[in-house]
Order: sequence, then C-alpha cells, then structure tokens
Amino acid sequence: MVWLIALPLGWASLTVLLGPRRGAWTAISALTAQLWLAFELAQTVRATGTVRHAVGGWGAPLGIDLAVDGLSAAMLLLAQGVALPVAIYARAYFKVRSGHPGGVWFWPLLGFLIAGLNALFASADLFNLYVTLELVGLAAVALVAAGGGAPQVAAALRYLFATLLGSGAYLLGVALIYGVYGTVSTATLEPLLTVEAPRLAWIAGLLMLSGLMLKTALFPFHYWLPPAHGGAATPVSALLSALVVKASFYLILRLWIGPFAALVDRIAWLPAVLGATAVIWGSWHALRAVRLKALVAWSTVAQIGYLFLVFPLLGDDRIALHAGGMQMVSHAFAKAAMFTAAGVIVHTTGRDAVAEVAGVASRLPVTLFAFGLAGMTLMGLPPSGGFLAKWLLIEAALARGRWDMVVVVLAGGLLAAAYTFRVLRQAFLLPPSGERRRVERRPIAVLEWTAFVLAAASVAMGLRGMEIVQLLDAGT
Amino acid sequence: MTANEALPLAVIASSLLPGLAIFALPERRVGLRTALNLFGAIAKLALVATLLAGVSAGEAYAFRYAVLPGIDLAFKADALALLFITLSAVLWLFTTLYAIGYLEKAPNRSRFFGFFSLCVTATMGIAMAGNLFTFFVFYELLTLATFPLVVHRGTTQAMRGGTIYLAYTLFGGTVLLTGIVWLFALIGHTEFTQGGVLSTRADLPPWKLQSIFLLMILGVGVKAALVPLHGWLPQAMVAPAPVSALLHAVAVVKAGAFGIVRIVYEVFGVEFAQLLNLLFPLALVAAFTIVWGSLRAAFQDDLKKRLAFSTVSQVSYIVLGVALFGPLGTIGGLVHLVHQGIMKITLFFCAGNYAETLGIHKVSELNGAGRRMPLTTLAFTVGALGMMGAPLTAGAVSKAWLMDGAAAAGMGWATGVLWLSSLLSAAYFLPILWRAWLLAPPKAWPTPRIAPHGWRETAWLLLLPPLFTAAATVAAAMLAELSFGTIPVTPLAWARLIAAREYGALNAP
Amino acid sequence: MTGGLLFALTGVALFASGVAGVVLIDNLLRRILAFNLMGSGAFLVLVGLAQRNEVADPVPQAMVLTGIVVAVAATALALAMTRKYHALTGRLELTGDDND
Amino acid sequence: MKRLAVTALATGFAVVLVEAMLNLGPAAIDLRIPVRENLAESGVSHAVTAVLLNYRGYDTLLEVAVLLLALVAVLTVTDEADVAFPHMEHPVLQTLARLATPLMTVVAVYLLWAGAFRPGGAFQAGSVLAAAAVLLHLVGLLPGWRSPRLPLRLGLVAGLLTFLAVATAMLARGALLEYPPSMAGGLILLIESVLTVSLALILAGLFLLLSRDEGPS
Amino acid sequence: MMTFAFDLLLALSLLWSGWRALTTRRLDRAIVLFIAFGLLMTLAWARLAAPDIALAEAAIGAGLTGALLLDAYGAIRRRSDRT
Repeated sequence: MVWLIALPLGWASLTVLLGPRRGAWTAISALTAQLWLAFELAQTVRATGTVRHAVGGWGAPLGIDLAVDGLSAAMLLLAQGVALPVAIYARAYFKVRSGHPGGVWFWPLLGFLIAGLNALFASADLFNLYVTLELVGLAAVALVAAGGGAPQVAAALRYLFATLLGSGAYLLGVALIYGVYGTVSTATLEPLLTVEAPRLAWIAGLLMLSGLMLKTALFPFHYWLPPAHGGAATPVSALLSALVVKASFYLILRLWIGPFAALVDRIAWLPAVLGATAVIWGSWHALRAVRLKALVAWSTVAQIGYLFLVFPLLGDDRIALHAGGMQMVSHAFAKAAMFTAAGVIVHTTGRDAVAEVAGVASRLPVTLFAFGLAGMTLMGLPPSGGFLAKWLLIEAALARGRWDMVVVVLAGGLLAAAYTFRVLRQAFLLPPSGERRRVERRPIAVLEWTAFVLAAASVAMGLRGMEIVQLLDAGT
Repeated sequence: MTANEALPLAVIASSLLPGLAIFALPERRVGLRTALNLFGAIAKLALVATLLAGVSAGEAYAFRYAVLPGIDLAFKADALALLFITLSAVLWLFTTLYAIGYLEKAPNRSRFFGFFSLCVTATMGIAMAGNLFTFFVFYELLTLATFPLVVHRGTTQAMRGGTIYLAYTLFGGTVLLTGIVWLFALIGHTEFTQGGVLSTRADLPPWKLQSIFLLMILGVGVKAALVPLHGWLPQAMVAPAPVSALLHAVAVVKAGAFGIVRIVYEVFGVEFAQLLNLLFPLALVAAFTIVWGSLRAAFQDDLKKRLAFSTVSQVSYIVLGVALFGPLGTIGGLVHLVHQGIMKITLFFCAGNYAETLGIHKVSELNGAGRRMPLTTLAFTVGALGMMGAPLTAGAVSKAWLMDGAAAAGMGWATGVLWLSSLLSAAYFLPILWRAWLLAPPKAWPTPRIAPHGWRETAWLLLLPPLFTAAATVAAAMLAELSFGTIPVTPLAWARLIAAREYGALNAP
Repeated sequence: MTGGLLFALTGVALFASGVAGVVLIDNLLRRILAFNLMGSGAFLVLVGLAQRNEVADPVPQAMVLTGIVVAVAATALALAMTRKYHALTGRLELTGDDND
Repeated sequence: MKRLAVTALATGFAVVLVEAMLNLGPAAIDLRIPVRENLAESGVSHAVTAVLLNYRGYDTLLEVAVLLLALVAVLTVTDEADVAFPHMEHPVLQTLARLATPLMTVVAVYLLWAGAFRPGGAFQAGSVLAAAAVLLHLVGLLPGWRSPRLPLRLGLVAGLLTFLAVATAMLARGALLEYPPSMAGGLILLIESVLTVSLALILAGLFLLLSRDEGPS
Repeated sequence: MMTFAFDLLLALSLLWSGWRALTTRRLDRAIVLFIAFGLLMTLAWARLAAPDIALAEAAIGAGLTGALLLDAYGAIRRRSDRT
C-alpha cells in the first residue's frame, strides 16, 4: 500500500530530473507496477479485511495512520486502472502533437496527481487528507493550465480559485475539529463525534462537506467544471473527469459514513436535491452544447449528480453504497473512454463541433464504437456497469419508497440517451458531398484502441458486479 | 460446466462470436465475411436441433451467472424458448442469404452484418432468458443493436426513422425496468417459473401487482407495437429490406409479443392473471390493435408501410391468443408467433425484390409486376393469402385455433374481431394481387436494376429465400399434425406441447 | 478570554472576509490576496483554538508550518497563471465569454 | 445584490462560529503529553521539529512534493521567455547585497542546525537562503532562470528523493518513516540539510522563474 | 492585562490591515498593506508562543509572497504601459 504512494512520488521527481517531454516510458512502466500493486492490495483486503499502516510507527492520534478498506481499495484499483490506459494514450497523443505545450511537463504532473490520489484514498487523518487534497488540486489545475491558450488559463484560474476555496473551507473545518477534540485521526474521532457533539463540531462538518462539494462540482458549484474539463488537453480531461472529481466525492462519502455519520442524517436530503438538480441541469446543457468535448464535460456534471442521490438512501443494507461505488467505477471508465474517443474524433477530423462529426461512423468505427459503449454506461443500459449502478440505485430508492428518486434516475437515463445519441446519429449520417476531400489527419491506432479498452472496461463492470460489491463490502 | 449448461451459451455464442469477428473484418473481405455468417447460422441450426430433441425428451438446459447479490444472468432453453429460437434461427439463415444478395457492393457491410448478428444474439437471449433481469438485458441490447441497422443508409430520412424508433423503445425499456425492479423489491427475485412466480403470492396487495403488470406490458408493448405504442414500426421501414424482414417481422416485434407471453404465463401465471382481472383488458387492447392496424394498412400506398401496419395487426393475434384464458387460445397464439413470422418475412422479401429489381416502392406501381416477376409474385400471393387466413396456409391453422380458443373462453366477440380482421386484410391484400397479376404493366418500370435471365427474374439470393418461406407457409398447414415419433416437428405440435406443460393436467386437444 | 481564543476569533473574521473577497473581487491579484487572508485566518484558528488555554501545542504549530508552505506554493502558481493570462489577454479579470 | 448577500452570509457565518467558539469545553484529547513523552525517541529535543519530521513526517513529505509540484506547474505555465534583465544596477545596493548574502547563508546554516533543539529548521533555513537569492536577483547580480538544466533539476528534486529514500528505507525494518531511535537524530539532520538546499532552490525558483516572463523594464 | 490589551490591539490591526488590503483602491498600496499584514501575523505567532511559525511567516508569508506579489504587480504594470 505504501508503495502505491511512494512509487508515483518517486517517478514524478525522476521525470522532473529527466527533463521536458521525457519520461513517458518511466511513467507507463511504473503505472503498470502500481496497477499490479493495487490489484494485490485489493485481493488482500478482500481476504483479510482492512489493511492499516501506522506511518512512523507511532499510530494515531500522535502519528498518521493509513487505512485501506474495501472502498479505498476499489478507488485505488480504479485510479491505477484508468491512469495506465490514459498514460498510454497521452504518450501517443503528445507524440503526434509535438508542439503541444501541455506535453512539456505532463509526466511529472501526472505523477504528482496519481501520488496525491493514492495518498488521499489511503489516508485516515483529516489534516493529512488536506495536504493530499492540495496535491491533487494543484496538479489538476496545472494540467489544465498547461493547455497554454487564454481559454485554458482562464478555466484553470477559475478551477484554481474554486479548489482553493474548497480546501480552505475544509482546512478551517479541520482546525475546528482539532480545536474541539484535539485530534484529526478519523479512527479516533469516530467514537467521539456523537449526536451530543458541540455545535462547533457540526459547523466543522458542514464546512468540510461543503468545501468538498465545491471541489466535486456539485450543482450549483459546477460552474468551473465544464470549461476546465472541456478545454484541457484530452488526456487531462479524461483524468480530471474520471478520477479527480471522484476523489473529493470519495472523501465526502468517507466522512459521511465515517466520523460524521452521527451528525449528517437530518441534512441527507440536501445533497440529494442538489444532485437531482445537477442531473437535469447538466444533461440539459449537454443537449445544447456546441462543442463535442463540452458535451462530454456537461455530462460529467450530470453524472456527478447521480452520485449524490445515494446519501438519503445509505443504510444498513449497503445497497446505496454499492450503487455509489458502482457508479463511481463505471462512470470513471466510461467518461475516460468518452473523452479519449472524443479526442480522437477531434484530432482526426480537425473539427470539434457536434454538428460536424457526420460520417465518423464509417471512418473511425473503433472510436465510435468506444463512444457508443461509454454512452451505454452513461445511459445505464445493460449489460454495462452503469446499468447495475442504476438498478441498485432504484432498488435502494424503492426499498425506502422514494419514488421521486426513481423518477430522477430514470429521467436522467433518458436524457443521457438523448445527448449520447445526439452524437451517434450525427456520426452515422453520410458526410455532405465534398467532405471527403477535406484534409484530415490519419487516425492513430493506439489512441483508438486505448479509448476502446476503457469503454470495454466500463461495460465489463456490468458482468463483474459481484466482485466489485464484495470488494466494497470488504473490511467493514 | 456440464453440456446442459454449455448448450444455451453455445447458442448465444454461435451468433455473437461471428458478429464480433465480422466487426473486425475489413470491408473488402467479402468471402470470409460470408463464410462466417453462414457458419454461424448453420452452427446455430445444428445446436437448436439438439435442443429440440432434448427438450421434447424432457431434458432441462439452464445456465446461471451471478451479477449482483440476488441477481443472476440466467438462461433456460425450455419449450417456449425453443419455439422462438427455432423460428429466429431458421429465418436468420434465410435472411442472411437474402441480405448477402441484397447488399452486394453496398458500403459498410461489415458494420451491417456485425450488428445483424448482434440482433440475432439478442433475440436468442430474450428467448432463453430465465428471469426478467436477463430478459431486460437482451431486450435493451436488441434496441441498441437495431438502431445502426435502421439508420444504415445514413440519410436524414433514415435518421428520422431511427430517432423515432429509439425514442419509443428506450422509453419502453425505462418503463419495463421500473416494473421489473419494483417486482424485485417486492419478492426479491425475478425468476420465470412454470405457472408463474406470483401465483403463490396472493398475500401481496393486488393494486401493486396490477400496476407492475401495467408497467411491464407498457414496456414490452412498445416492441410488440400494441396501439397506441406502435408509432415507431411504420417509421422504421426506412431500413433496408432484410432488416425490415427479420427485425420487424420476427426479432423485434416478436420479442415484445414473447415478452408478454413470458410475463403472463411465467411471472403472473395465467390463472392468477385471470384472478387479478388482467387478461380481459389485455384482450381488449389486442383486439383494438388488430382492427386498427388492418384499417390503417388499407390506406397505405407505400408497400412496406402497408406491410408494417399489417404486422401491427397480426402480432396482436398472439397477444389475443395469450389473453384468451384457456389452452386452445394459448396454442393459437403461440403457433401464430411462428406462422406470422414465416408469412410476413415472405412478404418483406418480395417487397424487397420489387424494390431492388424494378424500383417499385408503391402499391400503385405494382401493375403487372406478376408478369415480369411471376415467382416473386407467387410467393407474395401465398404470404398474403396466409395473412387473410385462407385455407391451406399457416394463417388458417392459427386462426382456427384462436377462434376455438375464443369460443372456449366464452369470448364470442373475439371471434368477430378475427373475422373482421380477415376481411380487412383481404381488403388491403387483394388489390395488390389484382394489380400484380391482372393489370397491364407500364411501359417502363420506375428504376429497373436487375435484368432477367430466362425464367430467373432476379438475383438468385433474392429469389430463393421467399420461395422457401412461401413453401414453408403451405407446409406448416398441410403437415400441421406431423411428428417424428415423440419429437414434434411442426409449430403446431410444439405449441401444443407447451400448452400441455403450461396448463399441466388438462391436456390440449 | 485568553489570547489564544482572541486570535482564533480574529482568525474567523479574517477567514470570513477572505472568502467574501475571493468570491466578490474580480481583480485576480486582489483575489490572491484574499485567498492568503483566508489561509492565515484558518491557521490562526488552528493554533489559537488549540491553545485557548494558553499552553503551546506543537502539533497544530507544525501543521501550520506545513499549511504556510502549501499556501505559498498555491500563491506562486496563481500568480504565474495570472501573469500568463494578462500576457495573453491584457486583462486582470476573468470574463464570462471564455466559458462554454 | 450579490455583494450584499455574500457579505451578509460571511458575517453571519463568522458570528455563528464565534458564538460557538466562546462556549466550548476542553478538548477530549491532549496530544502535548504523548509529544513530550516520545520526544526522547524522536531524535530531536525541539517538539515542533519532532512533530514536523518524525510524528507527522509524512505530512512534510507530501508537503515537499506540493512545493516541487508548484515549481513544475510554474514551469509549465510560464513559457520559454528570455532571461529577465536585471531591474536595477545600483552599486551601493549591490555591495550591500554582496555583504548580506554570506551573512544570510550563515543564518540559514544556524537555523538548520538549531532546528534540532530550538525554533528553526529546514523550512526557515531554506526560505532565508531563497530570500538571499531573491535579493541578489533584485539588485541585478543574479539573472532569472531559463528552464532549469540538469544540475539545477538535480538540486530541486534531491530533497524529495532523499526524504523518500530514507522514508522507504525504513520499511525494511518497520513502517514508513519509522526511524530507529538511535539513528533518528542523524537521519533527520540528513533529511533537513538536503531539504534546506532543495527548498531554497524551489522557493527561489518560484520567484526567479516568474520574474523572467517580462521584457526589458 | 497589559498583554491582553496588546493582543487586542494586535488583533484589531490585523483585521484592519487585512481589510484594507482587500478594499484600498490602489493595487500597489494593497500589496504593501498585505506585507504589513504578514509582519503583524509574525507578531501574532510570536504572541502565540509559536516562534517557528513566526520565522516561517516572516520569511515566506511576508517576505517571499510579498516579493512575488510586488514583482507580479511590476511586471503587469510594465506590460500594460508597453501596450
């Protein structure tokens, strides 16, 4: 587990040493090793329950503890699983666009991002989590800004202030918690934070959660996401949509079912309402988006909404939790696939307007297939992971008689279908005459197939549901 | 994994794997692609034959795979499944041959045949689904796999048809899903069982069960084209002829009808459904659809549109048969599931031939087509007569059983409906035959593409399939009672087997 | 009322005004100032509240040291991007038009 | 309108928070005790340094990573511009700076060494060195940076890599960063000294990189 | 008592300088005020018996950050003048 954090830190600094535009293979080989490590870790967790590690041998509350239970293990596996294909994609992507400013220091930034994510998923210490949040946030912002153009820098600035505001609120929350209880170790806090907790603790909880919601771009804090995710270089968009927003959501979930479990019951409706609004609002904008990548970015806003629907449904039957986990995992793969596929389309046709992808079906079948499969997951159509997530969500909602949520979920699915097919039907259209003679770049197999692999993975989740659920339940 | 578990999977694989392989094939590898297609189709037939023998001998073929706690992907090849499987497997072979001829030198054939095989796979899955979850998985898969076929031509008009098709089917799927999950939340599983899982659960509040039934029927009713959910079917006629033939005569609409059969017999159980007063309303809807479809058909000048509305009407025969409480109706409905498929595919093949050979798309252009294309027109005539229920055709058989069923169920009015629909179908088919045989051909055909060679009026692969299916239409009637020892070979015999098993003790006459 | 608590309260006020600043101020440089105020506020709360009984507590102090370094890192990045943005557009305020 | 709303919200929030703070009991846990008790094994006698590099050394490790990341980020954002021209050529200031620099270096070294038993340590020392560099730059004795060459890059990452190496080396006999008490002092000093250099370079770099993207003044 | 009065004064001046840094019209003044704020923070840390932070704040918070801000301000002004 420790190596999952140390390794990326190591190769990140190593790639700095190697210099500009170097280090692709270092990163890819290291990521392969990490994927294997994460897999091994997941096996251990499934077999023996939560894996703990007391850094410095002191143990909480004096020292910092790392703890990986089923949920964390799943997220770690997910992070490496998405990062590796995206890294392979990125290598080819920046190779063909040797002039792209985003490629100069991409690998170190990627390294720090992954290190931050892994550290975040493994940490059991509120302040340490703050540091990891900053690591992730700054790396993500830098990756966006690396795009170079004014829109990217503007988007990055928006993103930066959003994420700083978020982590600032989180930090104040941590400060209050330490003030009240004199510790920041989640394990130590859990028994202390009861319903009789002083008001300061409640405020702290609200601060931390709302700060994280801002980082997760939950409606109405979503304003920064579409420009940032839609404008960045394709591999970056993929990483951000697939992993970075998930990280802060994971933390919300972790705090919600962990330390703050006793406090949050009566406000559970709030994230759900915001989530429902996000589903509708995001889908609506995705339907109207002009640029292909903007469409995908807005769909992220909508899909994040789904995640927040689980909170009122969390309970002893862990169905809602399973739904959340399943949705995180399958959406991560699907969205990475969608962005990478969109990137291929934009790259080869040289156009990025949805209205101009006509005829792609016959020219980029693999890519379009990937896009379609990813779309399946987003729509929640079987046999995809998204479908299982939807099924579990509806099941959980029905178990508590929440028909309103059922309606939201189903409506969201139909809307997702609407904006996905908006692209697909364009792609199936015959290109207007004369289009053929347009100058186009040759499609690159690596790009096409990495997108496809990601998409296939998001669908395959639908057949491996058992394993995922078992993993999520491990160590609890 | 035992052989009995492997067989259902093999049936799925026999079209899935060739399909995936075909996707990977480059456009120009015509030979290999054809080989793959035919190999898949024939392999599937062989497997189905084994299953037929086994099931009639009382063997049970089933396979389960856990997807989520309490949710399995379950396949079972029982008698009912085999009825549908056999139909699709046979017609898939014919349609593949037809499509190879039809799409000669057309672009994107790899994509076409790839999705085509996926559709058949989905159909197999629907047929062998062991629970509603599995059924839904393949039901939606069918939707997704058909879309690229409907819009295959890539014209804006095709796109319009495709979009409408999606709008209807995805909506239907959503409603169906709601019903299924609700049921799951109530009873904790969604298995199909002989006699219905709910029949033993009279403790559950009826209104819940009734609304679940409503949701499910709405969901599958879209594909079964029950009025008013039928709007997509005529629109989807923009698809190439083989697609209309297999999908809109067999796979898609039948998937809907088949779903209704499963839901009534194996989820609710026919007695229990009767108890909840669910069958009578269903019968009414079916009856209305039968009449309405026939009426609309009569006013279509576009040949394929006319056939489409006739499909709308004919598919509801099946639903009606299911809704008629009693074994006779069941037999009638089930046997019509097969007969209507054979007859309607014949008609679509012929329509495709007219379009490909002479560029005829409208009924009003058919004058004298019989003289130029006698064989095609002959096949068309057989199919049309079958649709009217004329003697010596498969149509007559199913209609007879349905009428007996109606009588037995004490629903005299249903008999009336059937007669009325026969008259109406005569009203919209006879003019076609009259034009084709008796009127003088025009000086020039709209757009003649294929020149005649002696008595061969069009390409081999276009001509043979309709002739086969037409022959089958007659054979199904002539040899209705035929069977090899214990193995029932005709649709009718098989339907009686199913009915016997569904209604247990009281054995079908 | 102890000195620790007093500074904690000051920290709250600083944090609040910092947040208001980040949200309200359009000028990027000033926004960066506001963010730094916010941070300092949080740090004051962290140490001040922990030391409300006037006994030095090394743990939050170490945390604040970490926090300060992180803050300066963020500030540097923010400034770098602000300067780039100004170089590209000649503006110091984000406008709505580069939003999708 | 928005201005009013936000101000009102912020004020209200502050009031609520202050009110909640004013009536707050004692903390459940007091970490001062364990900090003091384990000081002996921590390898240093100054509590803050003990927390910073031993008890919560992991935070510091990640924090160094954040700094390095920030530097790389600044590198990505500021494009390959020419080296900035010195701002001013004021002889008096230059001599002053020349005198100041060695002095500051001494101070830095003292701080680093003092960190073990009284206020001070790598961060303070590093920032003093960085300040010296900034000063030299301001008076025009030290040019801004191009994108750093290999030796410089080595200096930048040395701190993190050493820290990481030591931290993971401890895995051989226990947990991450679990120094054997006997060696703790030495190891911490090693880490701190390398860190001082790297931190100085990084902090200075943040400034020297930024101050380059402008033409002649 | 005396010390508390001093703390109070310090707190108030912190708030004042911070507030002015956000509100004063001229940007350069704002930055200078911010540096002053940083130095006051140093005092505050000293009062909170946190000399380590005081050192760091002086060097990094006031020193480096201030230098960065001033430098950025200068660069931006020069560029605006050029164009």
